[in-house]
Amino acid sequence: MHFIGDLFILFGAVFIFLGAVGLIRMPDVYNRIQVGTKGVTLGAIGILFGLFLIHPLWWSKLLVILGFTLLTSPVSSSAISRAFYRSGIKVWHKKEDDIKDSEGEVKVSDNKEKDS
Amino acid sequence: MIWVVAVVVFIMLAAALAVLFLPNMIAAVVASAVVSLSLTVIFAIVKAPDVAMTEAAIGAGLSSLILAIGLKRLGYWKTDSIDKVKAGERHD
Amino acid sequence: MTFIEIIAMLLIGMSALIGLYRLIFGPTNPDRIVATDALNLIASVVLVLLALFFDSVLYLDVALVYAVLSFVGMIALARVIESKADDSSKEQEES
Amino acid sequence: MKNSSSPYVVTFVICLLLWLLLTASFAADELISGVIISLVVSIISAPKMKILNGLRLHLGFFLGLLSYLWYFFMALIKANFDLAKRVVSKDMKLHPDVVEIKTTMQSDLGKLFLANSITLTPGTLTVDVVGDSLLVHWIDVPKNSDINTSTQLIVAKFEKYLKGFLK
Repeated sequence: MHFIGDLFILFGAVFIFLGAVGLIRMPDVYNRIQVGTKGVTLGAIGILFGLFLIHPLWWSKLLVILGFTLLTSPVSSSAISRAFYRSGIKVWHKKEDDIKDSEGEVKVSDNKEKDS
Repeated sequence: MIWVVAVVVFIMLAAALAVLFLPNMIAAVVASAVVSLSLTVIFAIVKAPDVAMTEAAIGAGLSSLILAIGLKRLGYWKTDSIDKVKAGERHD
Repeated sequence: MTFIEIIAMLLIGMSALIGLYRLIFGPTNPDRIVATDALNLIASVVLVLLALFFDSVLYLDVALVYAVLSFVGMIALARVIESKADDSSKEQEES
Repeated sequence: MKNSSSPYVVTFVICLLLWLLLTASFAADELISGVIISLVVSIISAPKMKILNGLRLHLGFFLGLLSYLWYFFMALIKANFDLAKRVVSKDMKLHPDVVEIKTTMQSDLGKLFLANSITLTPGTLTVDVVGDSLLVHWIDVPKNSDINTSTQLIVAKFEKYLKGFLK
């Protein structure tokens, strides 16, 4: 049982690491928020579940931490992104797209872009 | 365990230097939050969970809150660079 | 502290260093705020793992308090950034 | 269940549940002090908890909650594998844009849960909530999409599960 818990902890750590790598590689603030929030949240869930498998008697506090993480992490990232959006930070677009303006409405280009 | 302490101390020192050298006020507040974060982890590593809990409450919650309210009162809340905000001049 | 846990701690430490890189050399200031938001969650995960290493349930309380209060701090910061034109116009009317 | 007394009951139950989970013991003195403290807290704070009016209190509440949680975890794990593929691959296949979608959830609590679910599922991030419409930053917008197709793609499944226990 200890070994399975260790495997879950390793799973969570790998996803935290992937989230951090995405924090480096993504080109835009909003993409970075997405990758960071998702990766780190699933990593935290994996680590908490692995700790539950190792020490089953701690389930109540682990459940409280899990609930708070699931409730607060998307709320805080969404609040931050809303603050950025309202203070006028533009969304990044790829060079060959001709999507110029995005004031809350869908404008998707029709042209055939070069797919690499 | 000594390597964990080394990494956390490195993060703390780098964030503390960043507080000094960052040009924007909001970035400095954020970096000071990282300083108190690593201080919490260090207190937990040296087996003082009560001190770590106090540091978490003061450093992560109260000091960020008070510094943020102070930034709002002073008018330094803009996420752009500080050279737009000259001293004594509010911007619209 | 088994071998797998040491590897997991190493991965988390590396991701914390990557977050530190974003915090210091981030090209714009919103990147720094995002990096701090990720670092807060990573720190509470590290506190949970310390509870495993020391075999004591007390450290979970520290992780819980840290998770809750870092959320409060980030929300306060977001509200301050968001308070834009209406606040400055109000203050100008007052002065 | 009456409308006027239900926020008190819900707040009391949530506070008592949190107390029980944090103390993790059923000793008599701790139980009594927990009941007293959560009574005081619910009497003080229940009139301000307007957000709890969105709960749909009926018999299938826990069944709806559990099925929603199961679907949510599956979506979260799928989102993370999608993210991992995107991060590791060389070109990240990014066509990001902000799209607007409509929701049919009426209460604030329903919108909160819907926004949280959108934030943690593949490639989407809730940016703003204005009335009935949500602004969503989508990491890979498909071509020729308008408001109806994006609504179908993003929120339709979640709303079906959320309607089980929220208004």
